[in-house]
Amino acid sequence: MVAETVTVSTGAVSVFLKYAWVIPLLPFVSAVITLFFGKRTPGRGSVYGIVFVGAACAMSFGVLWHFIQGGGPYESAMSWFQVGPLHLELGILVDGLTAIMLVVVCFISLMVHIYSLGYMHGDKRFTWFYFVLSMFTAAMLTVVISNNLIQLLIGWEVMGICSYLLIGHWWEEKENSNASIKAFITTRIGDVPFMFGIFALIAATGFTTTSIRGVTEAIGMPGVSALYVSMAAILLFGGTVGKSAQFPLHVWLPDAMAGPTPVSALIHAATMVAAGVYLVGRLFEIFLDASPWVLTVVSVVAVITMVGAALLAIVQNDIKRVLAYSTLSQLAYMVGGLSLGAAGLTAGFFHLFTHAFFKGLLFLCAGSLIHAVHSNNMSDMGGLRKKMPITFWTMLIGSLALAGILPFAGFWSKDELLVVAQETHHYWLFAAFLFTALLTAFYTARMMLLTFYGDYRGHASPHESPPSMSGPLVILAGVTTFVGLLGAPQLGAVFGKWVFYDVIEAAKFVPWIGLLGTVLAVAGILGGYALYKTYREPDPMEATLGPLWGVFQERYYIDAFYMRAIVLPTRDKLSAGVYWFNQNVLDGIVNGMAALARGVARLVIWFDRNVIDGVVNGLGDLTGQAAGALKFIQSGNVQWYAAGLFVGVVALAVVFIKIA
Amino acid sequence: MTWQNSAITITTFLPILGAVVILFMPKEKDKAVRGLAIVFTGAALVFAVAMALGFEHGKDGLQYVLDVKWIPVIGARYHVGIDGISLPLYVLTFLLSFLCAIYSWRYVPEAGRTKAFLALMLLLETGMAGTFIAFDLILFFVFWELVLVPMYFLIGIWGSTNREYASIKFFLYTLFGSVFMLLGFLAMYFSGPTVDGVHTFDMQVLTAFGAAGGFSHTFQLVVFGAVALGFAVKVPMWPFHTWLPDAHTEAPTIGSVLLAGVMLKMGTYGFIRIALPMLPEGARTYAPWIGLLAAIGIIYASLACLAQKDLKRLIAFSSVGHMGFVMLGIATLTTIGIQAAVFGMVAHGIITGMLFFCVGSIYDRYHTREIAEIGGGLMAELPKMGGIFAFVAIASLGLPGLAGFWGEVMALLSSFSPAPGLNVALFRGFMIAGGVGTVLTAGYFLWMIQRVDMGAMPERWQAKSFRDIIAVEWVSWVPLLAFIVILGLFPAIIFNLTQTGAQALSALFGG
Amino acid sequence: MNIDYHALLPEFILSGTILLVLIVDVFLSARRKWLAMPLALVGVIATLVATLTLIGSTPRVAFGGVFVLDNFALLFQVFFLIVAIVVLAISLRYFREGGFYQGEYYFLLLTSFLGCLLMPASRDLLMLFISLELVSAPGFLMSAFRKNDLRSNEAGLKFFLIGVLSTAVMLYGMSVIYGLTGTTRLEGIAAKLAGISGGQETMALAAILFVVVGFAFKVSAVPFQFWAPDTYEGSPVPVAAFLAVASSAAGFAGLLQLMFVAFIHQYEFWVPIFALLSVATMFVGNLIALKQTQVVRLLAYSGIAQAGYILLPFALVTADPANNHTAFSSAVTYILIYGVMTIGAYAVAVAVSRTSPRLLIADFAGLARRSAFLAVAMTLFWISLAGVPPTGGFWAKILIFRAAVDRGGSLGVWLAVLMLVNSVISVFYYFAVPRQMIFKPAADESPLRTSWLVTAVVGVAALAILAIFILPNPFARLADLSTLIPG
Amino acid sequence: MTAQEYAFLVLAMVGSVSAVAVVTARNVVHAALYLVVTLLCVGATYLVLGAEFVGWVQILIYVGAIVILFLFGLMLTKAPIGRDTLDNQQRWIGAIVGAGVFAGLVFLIQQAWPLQDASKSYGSFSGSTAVVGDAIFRSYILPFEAISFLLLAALIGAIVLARKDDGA
Amino acid sequence: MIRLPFVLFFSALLFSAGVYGVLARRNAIMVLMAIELMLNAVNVNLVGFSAYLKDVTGQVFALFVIAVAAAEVGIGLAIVILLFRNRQSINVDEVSLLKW
Repeated sequence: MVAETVTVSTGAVSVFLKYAWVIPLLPFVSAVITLFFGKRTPGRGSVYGIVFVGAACAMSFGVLWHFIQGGGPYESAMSWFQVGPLHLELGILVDGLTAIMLVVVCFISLMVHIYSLGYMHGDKRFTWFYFVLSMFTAAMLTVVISNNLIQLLIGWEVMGICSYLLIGHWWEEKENSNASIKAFITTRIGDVPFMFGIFALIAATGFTTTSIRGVTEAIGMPGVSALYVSMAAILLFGGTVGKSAQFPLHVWLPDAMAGPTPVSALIHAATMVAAGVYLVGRLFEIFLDASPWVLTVVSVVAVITMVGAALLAIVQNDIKRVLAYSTLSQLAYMVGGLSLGAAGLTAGFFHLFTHAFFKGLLFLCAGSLIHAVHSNNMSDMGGLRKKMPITFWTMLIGSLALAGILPFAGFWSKDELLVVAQETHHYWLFAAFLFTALLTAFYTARMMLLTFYGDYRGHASPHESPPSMSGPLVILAGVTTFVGLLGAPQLGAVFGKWVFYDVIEAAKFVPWIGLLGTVLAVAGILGGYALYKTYREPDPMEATLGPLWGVFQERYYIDAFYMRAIVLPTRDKLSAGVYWFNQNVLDGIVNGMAALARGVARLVIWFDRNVIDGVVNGLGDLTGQAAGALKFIQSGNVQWYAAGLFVGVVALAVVFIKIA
Repeated sequence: MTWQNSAITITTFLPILGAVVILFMPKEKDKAVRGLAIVFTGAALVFAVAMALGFEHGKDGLQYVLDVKWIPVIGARYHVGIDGISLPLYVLTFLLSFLCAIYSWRYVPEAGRTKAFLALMLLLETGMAGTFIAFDLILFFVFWELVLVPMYFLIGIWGSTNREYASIKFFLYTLFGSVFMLLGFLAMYFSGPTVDGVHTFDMQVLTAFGAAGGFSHTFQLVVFGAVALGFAVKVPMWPFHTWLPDAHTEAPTIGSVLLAGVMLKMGTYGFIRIALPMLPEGARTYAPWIGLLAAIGIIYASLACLAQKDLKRLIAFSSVGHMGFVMLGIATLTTIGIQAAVFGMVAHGIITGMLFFCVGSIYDRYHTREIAEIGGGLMAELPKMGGIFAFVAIASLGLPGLAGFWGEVMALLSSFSPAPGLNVALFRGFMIAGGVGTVLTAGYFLWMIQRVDMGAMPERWQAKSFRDIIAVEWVSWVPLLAFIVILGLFPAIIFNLTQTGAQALSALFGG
Repeated sequence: MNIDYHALLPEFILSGTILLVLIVDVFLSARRKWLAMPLALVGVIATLVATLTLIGSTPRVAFGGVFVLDNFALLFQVFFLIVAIVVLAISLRYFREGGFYQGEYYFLLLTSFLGCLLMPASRDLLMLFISLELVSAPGFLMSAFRKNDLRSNEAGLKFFLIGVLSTAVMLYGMSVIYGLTGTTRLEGIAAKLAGISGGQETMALAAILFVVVGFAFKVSAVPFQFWAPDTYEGSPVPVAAFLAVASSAAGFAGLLQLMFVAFIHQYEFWVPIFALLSVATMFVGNLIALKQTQVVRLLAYSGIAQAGYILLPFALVTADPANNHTAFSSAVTYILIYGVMTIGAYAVAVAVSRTSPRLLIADFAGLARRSAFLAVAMTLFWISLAGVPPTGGFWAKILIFRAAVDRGGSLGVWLAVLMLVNSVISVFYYFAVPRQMIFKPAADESPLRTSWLVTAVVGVAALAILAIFILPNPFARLADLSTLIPG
Repeated sequence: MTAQEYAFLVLAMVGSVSAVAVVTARNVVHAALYLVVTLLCVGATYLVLGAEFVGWVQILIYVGAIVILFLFGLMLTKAPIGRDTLDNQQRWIGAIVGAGVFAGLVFLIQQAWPLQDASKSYGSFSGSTAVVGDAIFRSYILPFEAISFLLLAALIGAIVLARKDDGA
Repeated sequence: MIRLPFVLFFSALLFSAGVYGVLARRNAIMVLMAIELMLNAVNVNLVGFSAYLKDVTGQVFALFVIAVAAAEVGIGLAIVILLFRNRQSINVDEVSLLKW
């Protein structure tokens, strides 16, 4: 492989950027080492992950620093191999967006690596867990940093398989392995159109390059029809729908909670699910070049998901599922943000950024709770405020962030989204944002009240988690508290300077929107408080919602529908049918042929016995001589041979002499 | 006789020599016999690798050529050579055979008679290798047929319960196909050019002639049909695949490995080496149909896999699907497609070969292949075995970064826009079918892993306390596992080889 | 007049041997009768040597063209003598243990071979007729040689009656030919028939047909094949081998000369006939063979089918000598190769017949365990008969196939295709026996002991089959040289 | 029409009639005797045609030897009497085929050598013993040798087969 | 002066009679006789032609045919007698142990 290098950069290139390609490599190396030597090292290999990811984290901060100083983007690649005309590269493309993602991924991943020390302590497959964790981090970083689509696709799929492995980490239980398969297949369904989208882009370049820059340029060409671009965009969006669990492929995420909680925090809250959003941002050009209806479709999907999921979050008893549905709707928030067009990019990513931290935090808190009470169900919790103070306070911060209360992270990002929506006149999206904000605040309050207030309803004896776990909680809580300020207009919204689409949008603060958002959030919280200040069986929502309760419990029957209408028929009926066809029709034909050959043989013999001799037998009977008849029921009669001989001659003679 | 012109001959026929030597060994010297098999296959592999190292990349045309009179009466020659397209398959043949020999050090089927078993295996090796380096149609055909007989016996003698039916079916079906193939060859021979007065079977001559449009249109249609049928049965393309599941299910592990690993490639190789270049117009006319069959095959096979209760049969069907991707790539008649096809062949050879090894070893422990009877928990009790099995299965479902990915994705990419003159919409349809196929493939493999690897091992087995992977298995598997990763990360290894050849070929179709 | 004795030396030596065997036999005690075989063997080998001395000195003409020794004749003579050696080899044990009239048997066998020697060199109707009779008559007797076995008697009777009958028909034809042309020399006939026309032509055509009958019987072509299966099954196995190989080859030798020399100008008339004969023969042979349960009978039908293949080149004749040359040599090659593989198969049958005289296919079950060598060799022969590589049979088929396609025209192609179809059909039954031998367990696993003579024969034949596959060229070349038509 | 021709025709008539009788007679011995007549007539026609040597050989060999052989054989096999035992049930087919063959031949002959065409007739030609012998020894010595072997083989073989042996 | 066609007609009749005999007779010996008739027909032809062509070859041929005929009869009878000894009948339509 000749390492010819393409470099595009504006302004000074810091050493961190030059060596940014090391960032994804580090966790990969740690993964390899963990796999082969992990078991034999003290601490069963966790150390490698922490160290290497830590290093990667440091580097990514270095990268971010470059942009904080207002540095420009940087791209470099080396050719990997060539197929026909198509050059494939291994390369990196680093700009503000990338930098942000790098930081998020590395940081959260590091937190989770550390947190898992405690959470996964004594697990049967501890080392394996760390291996996959590192592998996932490497894959995710590849996706983030890659400068071309194929490399991105590879990372994309590897993430998928890692998620599969982690969800099914405790595969002794059938539900877990089921969940893992569900997750993989569902996302894969999204990946297929995504792959085709990539093909479309590559094809647009005449099968010459796969680099993102190359394809965006090619798409920009006048020759390419709007429809083509739109189709490509929609196909690509399929990937997002799958990975970011948007309607209608959202079904896997709640089940994915079967995995260990740190995994849920990292993969199913902070990073992988955000990759779908990141993808849209990365290829935003395509979406903007496409006809408007594409973004409309996107926004519709977003709206459905955000409201639908938020509603489901209200009725969950399993704390992780509450968070899972919340994640769905928050992701939809981001997607919705992007669907607002150029202006929405910054806002959307800001929400991605903040959400990664507070949702990661919330999940880790939930984990710590579960760790303590050995149950996911909030009905087994309650009154933990005293027993687990650290968890309580950190989770409170996370929750306020989620609910969008000043000054915590969530407030700023939500507010920015609302502003953009309002300014770009996407009023119904604006409405959806607001409604979701209300719901969010409500279920967050519900969650907090059910877990920390009232009195303890569980059986285990809960206690505060070990420092390895509480440590990350505190750190994240801290971050959550202040990170929002990066986007605070009053402070110049620096975030917008790092992540923007061609022009830096000055984030504005519109007081009445800010106020409206806060009011709704508070309203939600109060509503929650009103209903849940004292624990009640059954859940008061059940009465409030009436029939809807059942519908929500059944997730709008969507999962059931998929299972009954698609999965089972394909897996059991259709496959059986095909196999039947194979065995009885196709194979039947083959065996039939053989049978036919044998049959013909039998026929010839039958002919010999019954026509040649049989004629005679018949005549023998005619002559009415029983004896004679018997005599003739014999083949091998030499005189028949003789007769045959003459008939043969005469026949030949007549026929051919006539011809001649 | 220099290394340049004798290398192929030596390498290819070394195994036969081994077979002879083994036949003269006394029965009792069982271990010695197995040793010899390893030695000979190993030596052959070394030679093959040496050739691969000496191979000049990017240089079009054949290398290591030897072209001498063989049967002047009919103008057949002993013309052997190797180019970028045959080299990977050639080496693959020797690699797999070598690993099989090693595997046999420990595992020889119940039927016993190690001598005969290994001798036949060596004979098979030569036959398979020969097909990839023959550049004379008759020579090609001879090697092609040479493969039939030993495989017939391998299945028929060392197979499992239903072996007889399977072996006969395999033999007759393939023979049936090759009759048409031979017809096609002879047709080309007779209407092809004459070299100093005599018609010729020389593949290069015929290729040049065919490329220059030497054969009439109708002729091409008819002959391509005949030849393609012959190859299609071998591949096997839907709906000519029904011999495969039976053959695989009944064959001994070694048999399955070589069958899936190399023999199926003979068919696809035939398409690339003979059908397409010699009969371009025929190819262009039939391409959509081939594509269609391939697409059907992909979906059909993966659905059939979902219905399988027998582990080995499941993998056999999965082969049909994977070869469907290969054929799809070929059907696009583009450089990318053809390169994808070759890559797919090699990858499938390694991965599916490995899968059959796994199943063989699992069977060796459980003495059943019924998924339901195995009942899961493999990974719990035999973590290494289970892990490797899962890994290979995942590789087989085309996970990026592993060997299985490139063949599949490139084939689909190429079918996004096939060679000029082919119906784009149609091929995109095939592409979509392929995409659906990948999902289903993932489906049945993960389901298989769930049912075999995961969960808890049933009581009745735990009593048995199986041993996890043993040394012999490690030795014979590690190379394959390594290649699964290496090819995944450095696909250039194959793609660089096939580049020139594929470009030359697709040039015929303006691709 | 001076006679070319060198040319006739082989015949003389063989005749001498024949008489010697006869006389010596009288003086041998019953236990020593078998010594007649080595004696005969020596004689045959001597004859072979004598024949080989003639190589390169051809062609030699004797008796004003009645007897011509050219490469064609020489090739067949050598072939027949080798076959003779083989048949003798496989006969010894069989006849010694079977309680036969050994002396007389060897005497008859050699006499028959004498006829075989004369056949390819006969270039005169009369001579052909005598050679044919000399081949057949002892055959009639030998096939009835298992005197106390009704089947054998029957075999003799059927063979005899049909034989004589067809001879009569042939003779009638010959007489008419003579009447029309006034000569019995083949070239002379050809010359005369070239210019024949009108009613006489019609007569000539009929006559040709009659003559063909005589030989069609000998090579057991449909519809004159009736006798073959019964006779083969009924007669002693070595005799069956002789009939299947030598006697039918002799028939072909005669037929080749008649058709390609004497009646060549009438090809437009007889080509379609042969096409029909060939196709019918293939199909009948192959299809009926599918149902056989007795090996020799199976071999008989396979022999019929093979005859069909050999008849195919006759149907390829055109006005173009080059083409006829190809056809001719393809036929010759096929005959030779067919001889090798068939004789091998019969040798194995002889070996097996010691333990199971009925020679049902079932009797071959588990042979692989009883004698791996025999099983492998037999498999090889069957594969070869089926025309599957890696065996000589493959080339035999390919050459004929090539000739057919070379001829071009719909006829050639159609014949080629039909031949292929038949080859495929034949695979079904050709693999019946290997299947038994290899996959089925034997009734008794007791190892099968064979006489070293048989073993040697089998081994040589097997090697030959493989050798031919690898280097078919010499064979084809031989056939090429020994043609009656200028290439 | 010449005397010769009349003689020939008469002989032919007789010969033909008895020939038919041979294949239709109910009694085996009668059939054999009819055969004698036929053969004699044939021999006689040879003489009329001027083939003396062949004629005499015919009369001697056939009538002298072959027929005796036949009768001998009949005795040995206790020749049965009566149509049912002599003829089989596909007689009628035989009749059809025989008639067909005859018709066909006559037609062909008539085509080839039309009876009306007077040129199709002979001068006298003598196949005297000398001439024939000379012909044989000029060019047919080899078949002559061959036939001697044939006869020898027939003799020996016949003895072997026909003789009653004690289970040898 | 004998016209050739007469000779040929005569032989044709003998021949056909023989054919009928071969097909219609059950008794092996009778069949043999019929065959003899056919052979004689051949000889008549040969002699007739030889006279017509004024060429002796035909007669020589005829002689050989006679000799062969003699041999055939000998062989035939031997087989018949053998058969008769093993099964007390020589009816050719009863010899049929050998079937497909």
